[in-house]
Amino acid sequence: MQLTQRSKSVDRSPMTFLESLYLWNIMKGMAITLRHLFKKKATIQYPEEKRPFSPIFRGLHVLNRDAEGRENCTACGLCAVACPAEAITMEAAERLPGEENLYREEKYAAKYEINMLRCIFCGLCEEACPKDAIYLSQTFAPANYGRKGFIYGKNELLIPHPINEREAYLKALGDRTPSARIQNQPNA
Amino acid sequence: MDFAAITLWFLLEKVILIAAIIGLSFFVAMYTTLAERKVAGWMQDRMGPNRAGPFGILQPLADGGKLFFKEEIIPVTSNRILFLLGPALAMIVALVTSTVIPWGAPVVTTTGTIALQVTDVDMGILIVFSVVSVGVYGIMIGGWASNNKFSLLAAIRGASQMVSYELPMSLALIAILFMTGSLKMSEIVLYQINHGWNIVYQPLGFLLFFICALAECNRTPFDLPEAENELNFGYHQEYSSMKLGFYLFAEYINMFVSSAVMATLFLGGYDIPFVNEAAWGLSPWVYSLLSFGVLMAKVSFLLFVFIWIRWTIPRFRYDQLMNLGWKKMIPLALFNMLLSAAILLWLKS
Amino acid sequence: MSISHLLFWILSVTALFSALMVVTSRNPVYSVIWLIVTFFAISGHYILLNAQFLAVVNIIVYAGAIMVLFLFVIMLMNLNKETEPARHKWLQFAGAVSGGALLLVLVSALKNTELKSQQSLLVEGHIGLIKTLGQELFSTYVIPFELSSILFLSAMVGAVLIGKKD
Amino acid sequence: MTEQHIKLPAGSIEKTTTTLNLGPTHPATHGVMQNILELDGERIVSADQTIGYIHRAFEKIAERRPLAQITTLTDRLNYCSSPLNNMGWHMTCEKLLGVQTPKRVDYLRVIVMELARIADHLICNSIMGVDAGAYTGFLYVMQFRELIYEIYEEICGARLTTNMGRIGGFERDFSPLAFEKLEKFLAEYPKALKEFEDMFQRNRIFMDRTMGVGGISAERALNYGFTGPNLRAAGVDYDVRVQNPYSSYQDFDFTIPVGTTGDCYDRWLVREQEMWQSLSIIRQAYQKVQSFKGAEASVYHADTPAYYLPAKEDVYTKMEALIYHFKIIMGETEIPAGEVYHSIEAGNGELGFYLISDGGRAPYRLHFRRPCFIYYQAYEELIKGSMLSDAIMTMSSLNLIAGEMDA
Amino acid sequence: MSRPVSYNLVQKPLEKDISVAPLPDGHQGEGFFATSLDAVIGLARKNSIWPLPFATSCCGIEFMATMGSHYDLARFGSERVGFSPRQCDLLMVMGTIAKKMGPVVRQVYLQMAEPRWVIAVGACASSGGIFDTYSVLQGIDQVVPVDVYVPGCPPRPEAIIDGVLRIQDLVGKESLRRRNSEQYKALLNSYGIQ
Amino acid sequence: MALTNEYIIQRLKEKFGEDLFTFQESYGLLELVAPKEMNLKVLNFLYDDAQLQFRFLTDLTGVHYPNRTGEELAVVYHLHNLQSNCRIRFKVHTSVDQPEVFTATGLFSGANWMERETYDFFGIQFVGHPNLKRILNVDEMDYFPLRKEFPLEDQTRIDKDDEMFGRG
Repeated sequence: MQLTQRSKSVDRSPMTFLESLYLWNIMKGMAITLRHLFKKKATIQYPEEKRPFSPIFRGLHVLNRDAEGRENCTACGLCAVACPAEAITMEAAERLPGEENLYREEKYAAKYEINMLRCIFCGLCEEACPKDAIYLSQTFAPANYGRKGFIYGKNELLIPHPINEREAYLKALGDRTPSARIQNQPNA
Repeated sequence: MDFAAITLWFLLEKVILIAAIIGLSFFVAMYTTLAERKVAGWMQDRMGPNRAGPFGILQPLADGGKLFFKEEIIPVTSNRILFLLGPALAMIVALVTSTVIPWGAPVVTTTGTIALQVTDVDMGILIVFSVVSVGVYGIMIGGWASNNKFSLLAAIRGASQMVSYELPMSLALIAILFMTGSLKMSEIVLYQINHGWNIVYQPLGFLLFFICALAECNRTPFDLPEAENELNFGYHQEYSSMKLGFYLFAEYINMFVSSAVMATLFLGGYDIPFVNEAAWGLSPWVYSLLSFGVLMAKVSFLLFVFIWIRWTIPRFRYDQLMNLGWKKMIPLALFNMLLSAAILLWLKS
Repeated sequence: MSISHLLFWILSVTALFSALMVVTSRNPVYSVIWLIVTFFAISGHYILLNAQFLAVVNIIVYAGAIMVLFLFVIMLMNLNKETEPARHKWLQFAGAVSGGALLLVLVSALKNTELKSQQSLLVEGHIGLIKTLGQELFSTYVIPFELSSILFLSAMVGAVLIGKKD
Repeated sequence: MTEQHIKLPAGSIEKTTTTLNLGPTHPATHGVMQNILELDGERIVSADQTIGYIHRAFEKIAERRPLAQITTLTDRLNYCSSPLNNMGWHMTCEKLLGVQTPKRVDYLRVIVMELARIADHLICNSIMGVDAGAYTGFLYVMQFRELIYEIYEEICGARLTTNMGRIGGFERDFSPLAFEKLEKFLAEYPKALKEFEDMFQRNRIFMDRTMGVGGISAERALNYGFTGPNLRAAGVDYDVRVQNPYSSYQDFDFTIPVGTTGDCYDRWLVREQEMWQSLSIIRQAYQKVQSFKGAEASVYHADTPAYYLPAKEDVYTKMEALIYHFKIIMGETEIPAGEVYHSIEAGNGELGFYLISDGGRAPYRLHFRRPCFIYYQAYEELIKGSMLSDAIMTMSSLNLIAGEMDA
Repeated sequence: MSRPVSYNLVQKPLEKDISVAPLPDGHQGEGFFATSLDAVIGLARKNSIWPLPFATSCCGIEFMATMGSHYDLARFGSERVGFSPRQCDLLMVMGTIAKKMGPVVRQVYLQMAEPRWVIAVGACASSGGIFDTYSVLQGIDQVVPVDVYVPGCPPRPEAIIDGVLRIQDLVGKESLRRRNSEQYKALLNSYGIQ
Repeated sequence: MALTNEYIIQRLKEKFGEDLFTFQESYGLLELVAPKEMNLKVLNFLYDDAQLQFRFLTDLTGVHYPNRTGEELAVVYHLHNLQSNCRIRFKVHTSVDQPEVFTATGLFSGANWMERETYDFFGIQFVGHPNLKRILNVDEMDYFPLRKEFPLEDQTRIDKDDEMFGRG
């Protein structure tokens, strides 16, 4: 049945005599494999060598702090609503006087848990956040032995304090120049 | 048979030789598994095993160690005795074949001659064939005893395939026998040392023999009894632990032995090509060792070709395999045989 | 007792025992395997008689090809203990009688043969070797040889024809 | 084999058939599906397919999720070509919502979709090689699928389940590195594909294995509802991209490869040719993308504030943007009631989205027309009377994706 | 929308895994031979883990990438993937396991020869992921004991390799007697496996 | 020859009378609703008619409207005339108490599984179907999961907190 003017038959010519002898095309195939025997190998030896991930790679989450090290999250819950896997759980709390150096706004997340085993790393929470608080990072989630090992609480999610934990913060920051993408990443 | 010549020294020599050959077979088989994985890796632009020891050279030991300590499962529905007999037969048959192959030039010393060959019987090559023809039982019995339909299908495929391809194999061989005039392996090698390698005179015969050897060893494109994507490892599907190891090992030993047979029959055996080594005046031991090395080099090359083919081409379908065997290989082998006979007669007259 | 004697007795016992097992095994696959053992034992006898060619051909043809087909058929027919119908008593009886009759005939035929003191009579002979055998076949016995080959050919053609019918 | 597995036809003791259970974990059933084959020797007498081993209730989930979250479901339909499904879903939403996409978005989508098509066909064809027993060709082309994944990663941050794009466009513009990798792909892939073809296409063993195997006539194929490469292999040049162009496919020049007999070899050839066509489409699209100048050259989404999330900087600073942001995330946007059917040419054929909206936060009903599901029912007809090995080749040449089949 | 940091470098401690059974009292002094045999066999086993890819959906496609040239699981001696449960050491469940499929997973697990390990790759196999529905099993640990979970949907090949490395750690440390221990039997019994 | 929606409506009215159908057009796609007893006749006509030739069944599915008493369940066919590239949507409604609709398997082989799926999801009985049993779900299932009254969630899940903001 011809429906359009664009169709073109595929080349299904019968076997030539040479082809019907098996050997010629087998030799051709073997020549290809032999060529590959001496080619440079494509393998990245993972635990030792690491492949640079894209700067927008969607890996483990981080909770952001502002420049003074205060937590950005106000526990508005948009990320939890946006999460298709329903993996985010949080409890909101009011900021008490004297905690202004800890939390940026009057409300904060007393508990913020992501179940990494449920999470599908779709990045919708990152998009949903109106407070510059939750981001995904270039670290992929590591394997673990038990299910509890995947409940990431605030301890694991918050980025290092930019002033008090300067060294860790710089390390987490990574080299963000484009040329650094070519080099290997620090240990995840 | 004359048993009077059997002395203690003779026995000792043969026992050492047999032990050496079995050890060699195991060693080569082990490292062929590694070579297969490495070569496959390289051909596929990847590294292959490289974590177990430097360059992964301990990989076969790791596999063996693991298999040895794995649980043995004998399915309740299977036939226990036959289930055990299958891998044992496969292994024994694979090992026995190597008895008649001359592994190197005989060591000629002043006190006597030590042949690097377990037995040099008149029917040398026929012994190989008789053992090979029995080799199919390992697959058949194992596959049947597993009481699994995939295994049974594989067993039937394997049996008919191996029986079918024995015929062109022997026909291809007969052409060689026309030329050498002897069934003795040692004489075939000597003939080639004097007259040049058989592959030069019998290229078609070598090709046929090689294809049949692929089929007899169940290697791609004839790996229908295993056919992991159809029959899911076929006849050894139900086997675990060392019984599986026996089957896997037997396949590699078969490859090794058939490479050695091909090297002996067609590639001049332990003959060192292009040179007249007799003129070097080497000590007999060194010379024998050298000739053994040459044979091993030829065997390694053939093993590489086995592996190379496996990782290049797809496998046949069952009926196509039979078609190829009966309708193409046998007539070709017959033609080759008759042609060789005619040429030989013409040359002699 | 020389090695030859020892080997002879071992092989004889093996052959007889495995032949008995062929008959008595309930599982037909076992029977086939015992039959193969029998063939090997008989091949051993051939070797003792210095008939290497016969020994090897016995294994190639009987153990390697014919028994494979037997096993093949048995596997496909799925003959098991459970599916095998119980034999009638009188059938067993008839079997025993006919077997006994055959034994009787064999014994009476062999009774008058002169037993040599040496079992391995042909040790020194070379009739079993490939060269002599070939010469005999293609000179003295050339007509029977060719006749039998024609017989085989016609059998093959017949088999193909029967197979084609389906 | 025990007795119960053998059925004896009445009056005959010579013919026995064996029941062989292929799957659900058989190596050739990529994904999970079950075939209960009735075999006579190695010939197939009849087959009975069971599916549903990874039924995940997509259509029920979709009734609870706002439109944006459904993208994550479409990712997991035909996971070999997630972006295709993503784009199809977004286009369905755009049709419902009446959103017009700019040309540059269309062309970027075409690039992504054709890359996905290549990835899909490439898996199918190379897996066919694997099922025929040749593993190596598979690994050669898989390296280029890896490159496609790297491009995806540059575009959206994920490799396989991309969750790519939004209603109206993409979440961000393509990075220069993405284009760089695309160029690399365009430069290197043709060589590898040629090499792959050399290994199989005229190899007699492969031709014998596939020619005349699993064939179907055009008429039967249409009656079974075949679409995509499998229908085209049977000789019908039905291609949604040409029949009902979407995403500006009318701007591209390409041909529709068709076969004649609908057998495995034809399917293989059609997929192979489609990859070449896709490559040419990507080249054209990339040229068109490069030809945009000035402000147009950085357009990556439609201007629909009601449905497209505002930029983050605006959310942090502007009240209006924040309100839109909340509305879209909470699913409070105005969605018209209505019924939409939109279909795209996915890797396996016509992937249709039948969306019924009652104006609520989530679709009232969403039905996926999954091509795999529809054509797998023809499997019995395709393999009847052929051999066991043929059944396996046929299965892999149909490119059955369990995730799509079972939804 | 640029991210504040590139990496989340917090090392979450590995949870004590369920499969390392402590030695019962009185078995402390094993002697040099037994412990070194354990070590040698552990080393052999860990370098020869033959996986059974129980791939049902997306994660199976990433497993292909893991087997492929770029990541090459073969480096760890694991390229002999087998679909015969008898021959494999590691059951890799990849992809959604529907309730219809649950008994099949269990059956495959039962057919495997000891010692056997299970790795749940991806969100669906580990916990059901986004498919919190009537037809999907919420984690395969409801039917078989799982040794290692790999998160991600699907996990990157790096993450799958990371999971295999965790399994290797486990395998290397395992005592030869563990599979006969009371704890292990109790674990199996809790799944109704005798 | 291009088929227009008006022409299709006209042809159908000629054949089946003025008021058998209700017509509607949404997003350019003609939608017709007919009584459920007529579904096969209409499909047959659409298939056989020399002008219409809707010979490709694109899709078949069901919808559940719990609030429409007497016609709770709908069966939706998407038909395609490939030659003139025209699609239509055809619907029949049936009550949930007696969900019986004639099968289209005689006309389209492809309808077989689609009808089984619809049965599996909604419990619509296709009269005359050769093999009407569940296809995606387990045979033991005793309800029809896509009907609106049945829950989506697996009841065993414990690790989520549904208190959260209007989801679920």
